[in-house]
Amino acid sequence: MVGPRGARPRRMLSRRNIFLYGTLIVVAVYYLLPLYVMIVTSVKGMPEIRMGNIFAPPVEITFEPWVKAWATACTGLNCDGLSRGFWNSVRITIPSVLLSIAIASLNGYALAHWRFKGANTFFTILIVGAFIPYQVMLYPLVIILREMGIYGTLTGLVLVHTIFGMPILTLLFRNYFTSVPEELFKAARVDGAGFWAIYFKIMLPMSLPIFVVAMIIQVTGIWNDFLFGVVYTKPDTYPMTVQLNNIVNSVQGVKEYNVNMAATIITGLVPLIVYFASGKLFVRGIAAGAVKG
Amino acid sequence: AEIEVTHWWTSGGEAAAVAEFAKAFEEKTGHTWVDGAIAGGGNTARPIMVSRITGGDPMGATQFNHGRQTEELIEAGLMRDLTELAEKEGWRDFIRPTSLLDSCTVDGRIYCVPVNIHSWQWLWLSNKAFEDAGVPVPTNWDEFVAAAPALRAAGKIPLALGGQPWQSSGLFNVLMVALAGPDVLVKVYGDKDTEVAAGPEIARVFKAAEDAREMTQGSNVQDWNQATNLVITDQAGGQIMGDWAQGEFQVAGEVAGEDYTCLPGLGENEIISTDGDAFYFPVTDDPEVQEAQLALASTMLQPDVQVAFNLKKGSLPVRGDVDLQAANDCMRKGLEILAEGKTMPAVNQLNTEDTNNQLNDLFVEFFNDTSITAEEAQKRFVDIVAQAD
Amino acid sequence: MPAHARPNQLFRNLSAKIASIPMILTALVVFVGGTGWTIVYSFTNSKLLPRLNFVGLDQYDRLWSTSKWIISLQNLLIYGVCMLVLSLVIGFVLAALLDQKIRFENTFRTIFLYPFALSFIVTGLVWQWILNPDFGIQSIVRGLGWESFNFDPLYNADIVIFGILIAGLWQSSGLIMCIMLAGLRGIDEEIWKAARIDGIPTWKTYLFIVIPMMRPVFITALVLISTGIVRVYDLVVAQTGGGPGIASEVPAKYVYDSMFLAQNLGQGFAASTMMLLAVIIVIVPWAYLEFGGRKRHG
Amino acid sequence: MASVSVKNLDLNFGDVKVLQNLNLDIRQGEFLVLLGSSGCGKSTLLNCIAGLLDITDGQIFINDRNVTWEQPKDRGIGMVFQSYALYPQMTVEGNLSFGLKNAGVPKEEIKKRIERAAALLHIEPLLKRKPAQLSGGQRQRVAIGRALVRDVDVFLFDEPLSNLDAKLRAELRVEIKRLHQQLENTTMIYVTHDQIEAMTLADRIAIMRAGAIQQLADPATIYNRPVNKYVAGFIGSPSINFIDGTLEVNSDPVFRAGETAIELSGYAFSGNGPKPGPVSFGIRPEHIFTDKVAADLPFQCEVEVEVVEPMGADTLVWSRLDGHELRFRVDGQTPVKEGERMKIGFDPARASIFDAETEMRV
Amino acid sequence: MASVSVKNLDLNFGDVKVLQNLNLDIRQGEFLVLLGSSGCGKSTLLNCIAGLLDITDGQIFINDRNVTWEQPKDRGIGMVFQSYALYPQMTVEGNLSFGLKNAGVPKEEIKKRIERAAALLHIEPLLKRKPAQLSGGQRQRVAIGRALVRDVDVFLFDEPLSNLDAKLRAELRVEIKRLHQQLENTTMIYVTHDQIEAMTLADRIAIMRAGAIQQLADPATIYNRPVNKYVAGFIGSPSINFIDGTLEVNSDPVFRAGETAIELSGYAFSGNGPKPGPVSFGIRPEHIFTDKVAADLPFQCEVEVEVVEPMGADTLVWSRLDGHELRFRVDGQTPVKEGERMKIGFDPARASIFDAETEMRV
Ligand SMILES: Nc1ncnc2c1ncn2[C@@H]1O[C@H](COP(=O)(O)OP(=O)(O)OP(=O)(O)O)[C@@H](O)[C@H]1O
Ligand SMILES: Nc1ncnc2c1ncn2[C@@H]1O[C@H](COP(=O)(O)OP(=O)(O)OP(=O)(O)O)[C@@H](O)[C@H]1O
Ligand SMILES: [Mg+2]
Ligand SMILES: [Mg+2]
Repeated sequence: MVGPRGARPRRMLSRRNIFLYGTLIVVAVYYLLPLYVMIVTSVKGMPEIRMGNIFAPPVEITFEPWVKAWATACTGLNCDGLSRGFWNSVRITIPSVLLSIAIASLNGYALAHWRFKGANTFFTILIVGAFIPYQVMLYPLVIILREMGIYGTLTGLVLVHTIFGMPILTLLFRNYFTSVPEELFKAARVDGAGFWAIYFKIMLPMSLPIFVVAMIIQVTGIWNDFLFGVVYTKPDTYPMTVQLNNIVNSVQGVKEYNVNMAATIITGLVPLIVYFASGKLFVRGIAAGAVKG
Repeated sequence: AEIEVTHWWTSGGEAAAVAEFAKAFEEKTGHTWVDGAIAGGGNTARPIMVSRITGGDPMGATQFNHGRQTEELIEAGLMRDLTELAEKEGWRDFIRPTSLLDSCTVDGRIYCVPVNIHSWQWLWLSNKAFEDAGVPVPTNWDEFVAAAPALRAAGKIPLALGGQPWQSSGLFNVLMVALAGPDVLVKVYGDKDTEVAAGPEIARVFKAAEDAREMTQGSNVQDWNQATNLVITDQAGGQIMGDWAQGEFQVAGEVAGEDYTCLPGLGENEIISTDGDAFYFPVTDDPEVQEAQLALASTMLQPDVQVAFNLKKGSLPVRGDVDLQAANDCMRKGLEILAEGKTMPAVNQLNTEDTNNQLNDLFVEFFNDTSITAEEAQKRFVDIVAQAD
Repeated sequence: MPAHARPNQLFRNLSAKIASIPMILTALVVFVGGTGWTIVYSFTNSKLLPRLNFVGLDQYDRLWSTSKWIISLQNLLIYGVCMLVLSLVIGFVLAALLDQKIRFENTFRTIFLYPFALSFIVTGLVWQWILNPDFGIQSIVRGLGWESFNFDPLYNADIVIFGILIAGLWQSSGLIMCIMLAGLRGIDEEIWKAARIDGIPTWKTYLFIVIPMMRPVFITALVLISTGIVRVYDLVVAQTGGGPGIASEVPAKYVYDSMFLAQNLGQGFAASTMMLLAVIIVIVPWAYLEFGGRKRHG
Repeated sequence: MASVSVKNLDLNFGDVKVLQNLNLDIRQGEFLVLLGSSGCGKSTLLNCIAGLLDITDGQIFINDRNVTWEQPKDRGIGMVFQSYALYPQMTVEGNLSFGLKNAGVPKEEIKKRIERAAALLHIEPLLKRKPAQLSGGQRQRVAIGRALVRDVDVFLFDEPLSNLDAKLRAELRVEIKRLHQQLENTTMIYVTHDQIEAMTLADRIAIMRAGAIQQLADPATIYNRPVNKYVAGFIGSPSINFIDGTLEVNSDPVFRAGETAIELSGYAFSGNGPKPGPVSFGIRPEHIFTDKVAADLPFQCEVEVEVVEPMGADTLVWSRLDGHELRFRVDGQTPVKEGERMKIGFDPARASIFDAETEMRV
Repeated sequence: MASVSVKNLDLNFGDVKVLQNLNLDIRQGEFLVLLGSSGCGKSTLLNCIAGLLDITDGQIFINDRNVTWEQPKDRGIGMVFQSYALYPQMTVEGNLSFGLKNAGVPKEEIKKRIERAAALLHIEPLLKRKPAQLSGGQRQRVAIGRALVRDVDVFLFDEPLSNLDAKLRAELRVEIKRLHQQLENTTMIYVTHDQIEAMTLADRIAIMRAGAIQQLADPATIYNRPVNKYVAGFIGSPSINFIDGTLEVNSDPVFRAGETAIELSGYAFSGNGPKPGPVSFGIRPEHIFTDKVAADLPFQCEVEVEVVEPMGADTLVWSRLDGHELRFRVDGQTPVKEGERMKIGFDPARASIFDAETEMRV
């Protein structure tokens, strides 16, 4: 018989494909534009920047701004750039991320599988709490921390991050754990596992993706935090973002845009690395956490 | 001991100046200065400092604009009483004008160390800009206004103004002093005299502000020193800014009188307002820090330190008995005016921050929104004055 | 056979309760406590330090007669509505495009998501720069010969809020896209097939079938976006500082300014109480329905 | 000796009363099947016995010990779930040993028990695999093994086979039966809604409906003498034929529906004998015979074939008797055509008659 | 007239060849059932016919029109899915009318068609409800209705009943059968892995395995004369008994397994007649009889009862013949005990014999 046979022919340049990829590429340009500007600017010299076109590729590539941003940019008397705050940031971020995730995941787990009377009320309060601007809580928290005697310590800062990470993370974990089949949980109870054993031996190993998601959200949030880092610590433990703020906001004559951009990229590098390293898991995990509502 | 000092002096001249303090302090006393600079100006830094102090984990010393900002902290007993030291060293004898010390005094006790005098009352002009426009460098406000169209025609912004709210209200206050006189300002802000505020003198100032608003169109910058930079690079004719702007000219290698001109009191009413910075020392129970605090307070007022600091900062020393050989043209002008005793209190000393903030909001809106008439703005101005305490 | 009495309920699932202590404490002490504290002090004339010096509704009177507050609310409304709608639309459209079994999906997804990893300080700075009429997009386009081109959202009081919106969208829509994508992947393949057999055009399938099915996903996205909206502060500060004039003020910034710049805590607390009140009116009934009800699975 | 006994059990979810005043006694070593339509509360009852749900009122005893408020692990039960509920990240061995480790059983003992269970269930070669690498049937066996190693007295099965395909289901059914025979004193409670499973496995069947037990008896009784119309209709596939009509008691009782009259002389009436009134007459398709066999039976008639459903071994014929649908089974080899008229017959003694109003057996 | 015809169809998912050179011709009005184990490619084939998958090679004709490249909606097909795939937020009416509205059918016509479909499926009272408010069976009916209103010539069903419980399944099965009778010229292609469904519904059954059709024939042929061992084992529940042994062809062919010898004089050998060699002898449980009936049959022997599975109407007995498992069915009323010895018999003519190597019928 005659007539069409085999796969329907597809043209690479079909209307659908042009529309599809066209749109995606246009949007991608919008998303990449700032990154391009940042990178290009960070390797230009100041005279070149002053000449005007921020989109023009650098005529002469210099890594001076990067060195300056990392090692020699001054704030006040300290001329050691971002490097000064890097380890502080690491020291703040690691325990904050770990503790906030540990607590939020436990909350989510308890809310999903071990409901007790009133648990939902607390959770609702938490969700409403997610809408409160951080600044409003600044003073009450200062008082709470002062009364607890941990104001100005790393512990205090970790606690603050834990508290403010709690609403969203708890929501995320709760939704994720709710999607874990209830029978699994029942089977473990019959097997004699209690609250903690089920959490550590059953739930934890099953939920790595959502932990990665939580980690990304928290690493990004905490690493980029400026307000708490500066309010609840001291100069010798200031995180990198304080330095970044100082570099960006200390104008000496003309703004040194190249240094600013370099500093910006350097500061964003850590969350970006964490993000790229776990990008795939991120998408998968969010699915599990978010879709169930 | 190590003593943590917080401040928001992070721009070029400022950082150099504060380095003088640190150097002198460390050399003379053997204590260590831990620098706690927070960029972004007082508005970013102040809440952080206050939180630290109220949170019970204070720094050893901290910069504040002296004035009413710290009243409550002092009343709450969070600031260290320096009266003993002051009496021992005889601060009242050499600090000039004495009003500086007064604003550090609450109930007869002294709580801060004034370190410099900054006057708001300056107009900075770019000689080259006027040359390019083909008009002579003006010598007073009216000439400046008259020269504006020529500057425009030459593609320059007549008057540079940054977007930060305090710059707008500062500009207005300077206009008020220049055109209505310091007494009017004291009446309005000090006595909260609404009649004066609603009166014709202030109305004239608002009219002038309208002119100024016209002249500022086109300066798309945010920070004050970016605005100054417009003057330095001759893109703008002038800027009304405190004498801290001088530091920027210096860093840029410009010479007073040659490259730029300064007009105290806008050339209308030569006067120095005694704004300035002061250091406070929060109460601490660490005896080593306590000792270092006194040492620092004392160091800051020593003549050589004052000279070194103020030269870098572009401000005037708080002692009348120091020799400022190295001072440039503009600074000398300031010193002369100061020596003549033509001083007036700073707005900060008269208004609470709340009132200042309301004024900031009013004027930043006024200077950015050409649809607000001088009359409307004055009406709102009167309301703020009426509410102020 | 003996009948046993029901044991004390307090000690059932004790571990779960112990593990929830941080949550309970946070909810009660920080959120309820902090909020209550804030509300109480909003009736005082606290300045730099909180003091119990009651002045009734004075702070509220002043709040509602301040043009900065009114403008803040207007801005929040505009920003909020646009942000909400555009985030959902852009997030969904991008997700739908990525869901077409396209090539390089991973690359595109990464591109759309990376801004999420940058802080607002950075976002604000870069966009401030790109939108600067003197050397950003406007100058480029003019440089190309189109002299009358005008694009200076950050310096035009009428549209400055949209300038902020551009940056806000840039930063957060990627995350929404990811959530939507995950939601789309969760839709039963057979629904798509059924729609194709019924001859329903793709756009109609999305609009009338798929989107209504993704309600939970939209809710999660909604919570994320709206918390971001209510708290928007850093972005405004980094991009415009509230300017030009006070054209881009937002409530969170009003609160911050009142509390820390004006050193008028009472005013700041009154403003935040108003914000909270609005949030509670909208959120609590919804949250109760959404989370307070019976566990929906099993 | 009662192995499991449930006394006056109530269970509410909020306002919804799922179980109401339920009583159940199960002997040691008995195989009890809970049968009922979806949502009738079977899983709920099982969960109550296991201690996975907090009951609202009543008591539960296991081996004469009141366990009403005990933790699941202390009740001496093992449970197998419909969805297997294997721990996905552990190997089969890990799955089997998890409960024992929690209970602090010594290592060697664990090893011994796993070996025994693995041998019993033929899963020795799978011990190192993870659940994802197993087929459905293997998974279910592991799930059973997990309950097995715990050496418990009571096994609870919640639809353990319903996720499997027909063939596998048949195989595992036999295995469970064997298991029960080998573990002599082990009580098993088994939830299903597959009747074949229920009939083949159970010592006794409990038919549940809306949270209450309708009938609790051995499979033959349930099949032959259902206590009410619901049970009769629920049990048997293809399901029982019902003919609505009246019971007349003149000398001998007679069932009459329209033209048709069926003499009930051989029927064993329950309770106080027959009472006249409207009734439903139920006769199972497999008790209706055709042709030669029919000729010997007490009741005979002729019907028209409406639909023919060949099912391999048998063929199901749909017809009508006095307007009521009547299905019956003929041998798969018999040629039957739609439209054809057939002679059928049955023995009313094998029927079940229910009061039209109370729906109880008369 | 061929209603659907598939020619040399290939379908690959990337490197995986799912369908290979598949040919299939379906007459107009025929009811074809695709039967096969999970993953054998049934759904894939259906999707290819529907145009939901782009085929790799080959052609598809519907009503003699080459539709290989046509859009699904233009092929004149309706499809019903396993998961119903109803639009959850629309009412039943909305579900039924959505496709028609899109096709621009006039309002009145839509109304008429919906009424007709609703009447046919008895869903008139449900029209205003949403899918969530329907029971499983009702949902499935709506799904069928959605295909029905489109007035198409070919219906594709992908396991439409497998999510339902046994009773409902039986009911809907009959309804689908009736529907097919009512819509005379409508071709139906029906995927399932439930054998009862296949046997009762099909005009012809296609048994698939690994992307290829093993046998395509009417149900009786498939049941009685499976072409290979796979088909024989796949069809029938309980499944066929296999006894491995050798075929000896001296004068009359004889099957021998250990001690047992079965004479095959009545067996209809396929092709060129019997060839000696190793074979598998398959006999269905329902073709094995006991006691009196057995006495008349060509082959008889005695076995020991190992397991007894009462299944209500019948009882399944497990025993052994020469070491091979042998199941057979007895009447449910017959008392059988484990351990008892029974006499059984069957007619080898009803058996199926397969070559041990090629597994093809001999
Ligand atoms: N957590 C719950 N909250 C409210 N009602 C519930 C809950 N769990 C179950 N139910 C209701 O209790 C009834 C009994 O449910 P159960 O799971 O015991 O049924 P089942 O007999 O096991 O059914 P199936 O055969 O479908 O498994 C159902 O009507 C169900 O809707
Ligand atoms: N998108 C896909 N990509 C790769 N392989 C696939 C895809 N879809 C199906 N397959 C494979 O194709 C084979 C046939 O799948 P299909 O869904 O047709 O099976 P089926 O016969 O319908 O099985 P079931 O009875 O389980 O529905 C399976 O082995 C499956 O793994
Ligand atoms: Mg159940
Ligand atoms: Mg399939």
